[in-house]
Amino acid sequence: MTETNAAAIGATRETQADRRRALLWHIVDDYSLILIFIVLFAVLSFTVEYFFSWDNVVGLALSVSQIGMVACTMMFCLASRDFDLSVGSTVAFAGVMCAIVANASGSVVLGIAASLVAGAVIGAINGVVIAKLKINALITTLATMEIVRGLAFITSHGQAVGVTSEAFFTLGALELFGLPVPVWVTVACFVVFGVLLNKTIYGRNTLAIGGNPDAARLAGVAVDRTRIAIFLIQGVVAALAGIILASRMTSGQPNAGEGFELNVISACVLGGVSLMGGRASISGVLVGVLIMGTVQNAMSLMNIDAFYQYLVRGAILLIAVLVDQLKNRRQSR
Amino acid sequence: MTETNAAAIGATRETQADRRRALLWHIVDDYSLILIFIVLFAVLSFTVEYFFSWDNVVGLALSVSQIGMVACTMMFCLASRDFDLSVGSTVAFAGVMCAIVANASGSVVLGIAASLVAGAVIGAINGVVIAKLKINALITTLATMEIVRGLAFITSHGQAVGVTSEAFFTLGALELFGLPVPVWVTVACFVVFGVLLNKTIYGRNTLAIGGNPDAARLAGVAVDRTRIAIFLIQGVVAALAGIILASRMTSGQPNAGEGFELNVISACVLGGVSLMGGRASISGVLVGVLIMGTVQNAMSLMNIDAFYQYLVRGAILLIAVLVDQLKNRRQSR
Amino acid sequence: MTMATTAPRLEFRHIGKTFPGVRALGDVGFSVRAGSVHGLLGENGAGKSTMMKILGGEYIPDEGEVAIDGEVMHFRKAADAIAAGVAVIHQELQYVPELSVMENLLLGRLPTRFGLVDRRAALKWTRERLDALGVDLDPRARLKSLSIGQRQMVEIVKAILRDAKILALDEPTSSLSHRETEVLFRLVNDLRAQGKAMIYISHRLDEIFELCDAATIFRDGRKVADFDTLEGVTRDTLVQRMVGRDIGDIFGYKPREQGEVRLAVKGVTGRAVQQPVSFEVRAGEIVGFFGLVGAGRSEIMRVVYGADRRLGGDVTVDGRAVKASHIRDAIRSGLVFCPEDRKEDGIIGVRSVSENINISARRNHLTAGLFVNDRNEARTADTYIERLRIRTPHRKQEIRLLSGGNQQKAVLSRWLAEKDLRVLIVDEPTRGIDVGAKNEIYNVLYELAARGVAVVMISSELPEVLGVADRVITMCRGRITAQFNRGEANEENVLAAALPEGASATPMRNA
Amino acid sequence: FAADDPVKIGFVVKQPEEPWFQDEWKYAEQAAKEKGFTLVKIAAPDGGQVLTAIDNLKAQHAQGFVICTPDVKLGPSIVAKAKMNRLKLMTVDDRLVDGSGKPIEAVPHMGISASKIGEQVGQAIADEMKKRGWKPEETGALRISYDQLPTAKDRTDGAITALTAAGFPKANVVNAPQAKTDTENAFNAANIAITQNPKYKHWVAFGLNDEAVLGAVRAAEGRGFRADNMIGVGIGGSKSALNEFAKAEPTGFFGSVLISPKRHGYETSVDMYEWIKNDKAPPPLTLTTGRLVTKANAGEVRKEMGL
Ligand SMILES: Nc1ncnc2c1ncn2[C@@H]1O[C@H](COP(=O)(O)OP(=O)(O)OP(=O)(O)O)[C@@H](O)[C@H]1O
Ligand SMILES: Nc1ncnc2c1ncn2[C@@H]1O[C@H](COP(=O)(O)OP(=O)(O)OP(=O)(O)O)[C@@H](O)[C@H]1O
Ligand SMILES: [Mg+2]
Ligand SMILES: [Mg+2]
Repeated sequence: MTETNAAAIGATRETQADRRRALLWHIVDDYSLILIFIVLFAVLSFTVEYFFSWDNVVGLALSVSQIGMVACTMMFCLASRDFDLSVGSTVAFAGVMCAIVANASGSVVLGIAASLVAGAVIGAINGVVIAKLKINALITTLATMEIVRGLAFITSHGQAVGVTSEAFFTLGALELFGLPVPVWVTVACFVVFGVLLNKTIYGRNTLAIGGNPDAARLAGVAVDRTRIAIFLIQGVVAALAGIILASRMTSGQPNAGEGFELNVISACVLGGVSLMGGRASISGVLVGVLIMGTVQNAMSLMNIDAFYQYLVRGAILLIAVLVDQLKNRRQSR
Repeated sequence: MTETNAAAIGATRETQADRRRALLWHIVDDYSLILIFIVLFAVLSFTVEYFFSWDNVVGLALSVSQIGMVACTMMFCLASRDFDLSVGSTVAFAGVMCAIVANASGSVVLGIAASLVAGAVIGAINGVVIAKLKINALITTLATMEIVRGLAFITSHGQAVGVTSEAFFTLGALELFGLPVPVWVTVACFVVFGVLLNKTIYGRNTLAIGGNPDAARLAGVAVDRTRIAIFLIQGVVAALAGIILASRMTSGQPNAGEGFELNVISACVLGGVSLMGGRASISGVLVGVLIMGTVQNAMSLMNIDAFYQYLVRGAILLIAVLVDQLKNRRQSR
Repeated sequence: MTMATTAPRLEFRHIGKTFPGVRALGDVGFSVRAGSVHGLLGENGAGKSTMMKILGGEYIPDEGEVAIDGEVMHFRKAADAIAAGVAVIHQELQYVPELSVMENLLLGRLPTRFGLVDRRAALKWTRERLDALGVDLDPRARLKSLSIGQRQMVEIVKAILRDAKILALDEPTSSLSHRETEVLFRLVNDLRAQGKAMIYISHRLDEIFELCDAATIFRDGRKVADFDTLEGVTRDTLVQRMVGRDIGDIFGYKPREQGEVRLAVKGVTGRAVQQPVSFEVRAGEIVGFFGLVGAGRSEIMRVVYGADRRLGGDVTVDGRAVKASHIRDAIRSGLVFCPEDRKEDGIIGVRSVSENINISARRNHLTAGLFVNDRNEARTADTYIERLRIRTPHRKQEIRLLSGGNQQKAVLSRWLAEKDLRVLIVDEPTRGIDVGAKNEIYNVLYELAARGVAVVMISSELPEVLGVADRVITMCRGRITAQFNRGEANEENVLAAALPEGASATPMRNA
Repeated sequence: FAADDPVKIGFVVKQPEEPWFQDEWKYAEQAAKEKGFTLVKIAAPDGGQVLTAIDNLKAQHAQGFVICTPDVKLGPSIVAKAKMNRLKLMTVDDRLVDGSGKPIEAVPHMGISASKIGEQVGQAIADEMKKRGWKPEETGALRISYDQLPTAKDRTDGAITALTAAGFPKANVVNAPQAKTDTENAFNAANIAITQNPKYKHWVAFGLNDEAVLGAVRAAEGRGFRADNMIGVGIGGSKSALNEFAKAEPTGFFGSVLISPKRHGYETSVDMYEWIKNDKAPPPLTLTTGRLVTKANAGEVRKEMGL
C-alpha cells in the first residue's frame, strides 16, 4: 500500500508553525512544575532573610531527606495505581528495630540488616495481600500501618531506644563534600529510582500496570510479581529512611513518622504523579518534595504562626495542583 | 459440514435447582457482612464480661454515633468515586464555631445554625473545586483538611471553647426512649441516607457517577451538581457531628476529630463500599461502623494493652475485608 | 465431519464455561488448521469472546481442553498462552493509554542492554516492522493521542509482532475505517501464507466470506454448525444457522411518511468542529451520516447534543431552541444521543442492566415526585430486555458482564424508554452487533421513525447507510460534502463524496 | 456498693503511647496487684473518646476512675458524665477546669501543673547558665512549641516565665513550632530557628517533652553547638533523656525534669481504692514536684523515686 493512513484520513491539519508552538508548549508543560519551583525559590531567596544561605539550604535538604527517599518508591506505588499508608509506621519500626538489634548484638551492621529485612517483610506482606488476595491497597496498608505501629510500640515498650555505638551516629551526622550523608542517600535514591523508572523493564512495566492492568497482564507482564516488588522495595526504602532517621536522632523512636505517609503522597501528587496510575516522573517528584520542604522552611523562617501554617500548607497544595491541572486541561484540549 | 442437535439449544440452560442455589448464594453474599457482625456480636456476648449489657450497648452506640453520621455521607462520596479527608477538621471547626457563636450571641440555636452553614460552605468549596476545577479529591480535601484545621485553631486560639448555656449540654446528654439523642440522630441519618441512596434519583445518580462519570453525564445526569451536593451535604453532616460532639463535651475543641476521616472511610470500605465507585449499601455501612465500634469496645472491656490494640485493629480490618473479598471472588469466578 | 487433510494446529475439545447464572459455553469443540483463517460466528452473547479468552489463558475452562499440535495445553494465565505461541486481540481493546506506540507494541518484552531498556534498538525494530507491515503509525506517539481506529491498529500489530503461530482476532474491524480494514486484510492474508492458524470473529458476513477458509457457528454457548469450507455456502445459510430463523433482507427497509422539520442544526461550531455545520431532519426521516473515521461526525453530533461545548450556531427541535452545551435540556426537548464508545461513554459497568436502562427515563415515573418507582423500572427493563432480546440472566446483572452487543442494546433501550422521544441520534449503533440484532435495531429505528421520531444514524458501514437511511449525508474533514436521497445514493457517489479530494474515489483493493 | 464486691478502677490517660503514661499505668497496675483490685486501662486521646471510656467503665461495673484528660476544659462534661454513671472521679497530672477556666475544686487531684513544671525547666536552665557564666544577651532560647496542645503551651510558657524572671531577655526567646510532636519535627524547627539567629553564641532549649528537646539538641549539634554551648532541658525523664545521659560524652541535653510516674500512678489508684472500699475520700489536692535529673544524678534520683 502506497498511501499512508494519515494522508488518507487527512489528519495532518497542522502547519509547521503550529507544530513549533506545540513543541514549545510541550516543553513548558513538561517543566512547568520545575519552573514554578525555580520561581518560588528565587522569590523566597530575595524576600526571606536567611533563606538563601548554605546552612539553610542544607537544613532544607536534610528536612526533606526522609520524605524524598520514600517519595521515590511511593512514586512507583502510585504509578502502578496502588497506595501505601504504612510507610510512616515502617519508618518508626525500622528505627526501633535497628536500635534494638544493634544494642543486643553490639553490631550496627547487624542492626541495619535486620531493620532492612523487617522493612522488606512488611513490604512483601503488603504486596502479597494486595496483589494475590486482591484486597484494596488503601485498606491493606491502613491495616499494616496500625499493625506495624503497634509492633514498634511493643518492641520498644513505647520508649525511645538509644543506640550506644558511636558508629551509628556518624551515619546521620557525617558530611561528605559539604553535604550530610542522609542527603546523599536521598540523592542516590532519586538517581537509582529515576533510572529504574525510565530505563528498565521494571519501571516501564510499573507504568503499564498503572495505565491498564488488564492490558499489562494480557501482554504477559508479570503483574503480581511487579506489584509485590514495588511494595517490597518500598518497605526496604522506608526502613532505610527509618534507620537514617534513628541515626540522626541517635535513637529509635516508636512514634516517629506519624503523618509521614500523607506528606509523601502529597509530594508525589504535587509532582504530577497521577493517583489513577500510569503517569509519573522522577523530576516531578523531586520538585514536589522540594516545594513541600521549601514552603515549610520558608514559613518557619518567616515566623508564621503555627496555626496559620495550616492555612498556607493547604493553600500551597491546592495552588500547585491547580496550576498542574490547568496545564493538563490545555494539553487535552 | 456437521451439525449438533439443534433441539439441545432450545432447552433452558439452567435447572430449577441451580437457580435456587444461586438465589441462596445471592442472599448469603448480600448479607455476609451482617452475618459476620452477628457472629462477632454473639461470640463477644458470650465471652466478654459486661459486653452484652444495656449500658454497654448504649455506650457502644454513643461511641460510634459521630462516625456513623458521617459514614452515611461518606458512603455517597465514595460511591461517586470521590474521597473526603476534610471531615475530621470540619467536625472540630464546627464544634469550635458553634461554641464561639453560641457564647457571643447567647443563643445556642444561632450557634448551631452558624456551624451548619460553615459546614455547608466547607463542603461546597470542596465540591466546587473537585467537580468544576477537576482537581483530584484526595488532594483537594487534604488541603481543606489542613486549612479548616488551621481555622479551628485560629478561631479558638488553640484552646477549647467552653459553652456556658445549659441548653447546649442537654443536646448531647438527653435520653429519649432510653437512648441518648446523639444515637437517635445517627439512626435518623442512616434512615434518611438509606432512603436517599436507594429510593431517590440523587442516590441512583450518585452510584451512576461513581460507575462511569462520562457515561452518566451523557445519559443526562447532572454530574457536577450532584457531586457538589454530595460534598455539601457531607459538610453539613460533619458539622452536625461536630456540634453534637461539642455538646457532649460541653466545649468546642480545635483538636477534636484527628484521624476521624480514616476511621469513617475504613468503616465504609469495611461495609463493602467500593473505592472504585458505583457500589454502596447502607446496611453494609451500618455494619462496618458497628464492627469498628464493637471491636474497640470489646478491646477496652477485655483490658487489652494499648499497644496490642493496634495489632487487633489492623487484623480485624484485614480479616473483614478479606472475607468480603472471598465472597466477591466466588461471585466473579 | 470429513477428516481434514492436515492435522489441526489448534483444537478445542468439549469446552465448557459457566459464569454465575450464565452458561457461556457448553461442550463446544472445533479445530483450526495451520495456514487457514477460521471464521467464528454467532449472535451476541453466543460465547465467542469467552472462547477466545480461554484460548488466551484469561479464563480457565470448567470442562474440556485446548490442544495445540495435538498437545493438551493448560493455560493458567495470559503469559502461558503467549509462551505457547498464541496471540489474541481482544474485543475490548487492551492498551496502555499513557505509553507510546512502541512501548505498547513491545509491552512485556522490551529489549534491554546491560539491564537497561534499549530504547534506540526498540525504536528501530518497531519502525522496521511497521514499515514492513505497511502500517503508518508514529512509534513515539502516545496511544491516548490516537484515534480509536489507530489504537485498534496498534492492537492488531501488537499481536502480529508476537510472531505467534496462532492468532485470534475478536472483532478487529469494529472500529476500523475502510482503509485500515484493507490493511488488516492484507496482513491476514500474508499471515495465512506464512502458515499461521487464525481465528477471525466478526459480525460482518462479507468479511467472513472474503477472508475465511472455514467457519464455526455458535449459538447460546453451543456449536450449531461447522463449515470446512465456505465454497458454495450462502449468506442466508449462515444467517439462518446463526439466528435460528430466516431474516431475508437484513435491512428490510420500510418507506414511511415524512413530516415537518423536527431537528434543525444551523451553523453549529465547536472546538473540534471548526467550520459551521447545518442540516435538517424531518419527523419520520432516517438520515444516515457517512464518512471515513475522523470525518468529524461524532464530534458534530456531540456538540448538537450538548456533550461537547457548542461555540456557535443554533439547534432547534420542533422550532424550540435547545440550550447550548446542556445535555439535560436536549433530553427534555426530546433530543437524545447514543455514543459510539460504549465502554467509555455508554454503559455504567458496575450497575445493573435495569439501572442502565432507567437512568434517564426514571424522572418521569417518580412516586410522590421524589421516590424512584422500582416496580415501574423493573417493568420497563423487562420490556426492553424482551423486545430487543437482550441476553442477560436477569435485569439485575451488572451490565459489564454482558456481551458487547447486548450492552449496546441496553444503551439503546435507555432512550427508547424516554416518554417523549423526538430526535434520536445514534453513533455507530450496530458496531459489534450480530446480524439478527442488527435487523432488530433497524426495525426499532423504522418503528420510531414511523412514530414521527427524527433519526440520525452515524455509520461507517456503507451498505448499512445505503440500506437503512432515507437520506445520506456525507462528511469529510469536518464538513458536510454532499447529500443524497434514497435512490440517488450508491456506493460510488457516496464514497467519492466522503473521501478527501485527491484521494482515489474507487474502493481501494490495491494492496 | 457492697463492701465485699470486687473493686474495679479505671485509669484513663490521654496519650497511651507516651512513656510517661505507660509508667503511670505500670505503677497503677502494681497498686492493683498489691491491694487486690481490678485496674482497667483505657486510652482516650480526644474528648469523644473520654466520654466513650466513661461509658465503657460504667458498662463493666467499675466504681471509680482516675483520669488524665486530653483537655482540661472537658471538666464539666467529665464531671457530669461521671455523676450520671455513678463513678467516683479523680484527676491526675492535669486538673479539670470549669467553663470560666477555674479549677474544679470538687474533684480530687494529684499532679503538678503544666506551667509549674515548665517553670522548673526554666529555672534549671537559668541556674545552669549562671553556673557556666553565659551572658544572657549572647544566648538564644529555643522554644520548641506545639501550641495546638494546651498542655504543651502551658509548659513552654512556664519555662519562659521562669527564665525571664531570672533576668533572661524575653527578646532572645525564639519560637520554633514543630508540626508534629516527634523528634524529627523538633529537629527541623530548631534547625531553622538557629539559621535565623546566627548572632547567638550559646543556645538553650526547652519544649513539650524530652523528645522535643532532643530534636533541638541534635539540630544544634549539626550546627556546631555541642555540650558546652547548649543547654537543653526536657520534661519527663524518659528513656530519650536517659539515653543521652548514658552516652560516654556529655551532650547538649543537659537535663530533664522528672516527675514521678510512680507517685502519680500508684498513689492515685490507691487513693481511689480507699475511697471506694473504705469510703475514705482522698485529699482534694496533692501537688507533687518535679526533680531535675542530669547526667550526674540520673541513676540516683531514679532510685530515690523508686523507678
Ligand atoms: N465475566 C462474566 N461474568 C458473567 N457472565 C459473563 C462473563 N463474561 C461473559 N459472560 C456472559 O457469557 C455469555 C457469552 O459472552 P461472550 O462475550 O463470549 O459473547 P460473544 O459471543 O463474544 O458476544 P458478542 O458478539 O456480543 O461479543 C454472555 O451471555 C455474557 O453475558
Ligand atoms: N481520543 C482521541 N484523541 C485525540 N484525537 C482523537 C480522539 N478520537 C478521535 N480523534 C480525532 O478526532 C477526529 C474525529 O474523530 P472521530 O474518529 O470520532 O470522527 P468520526 O467522523 O466520528 O469518525 P468515526 O465515528 O468513524 O470514528 C479525528 O481527527 C481523530 O483522529
Ligand atoms: Mg464478543
Ligand atoms: Mg465517530
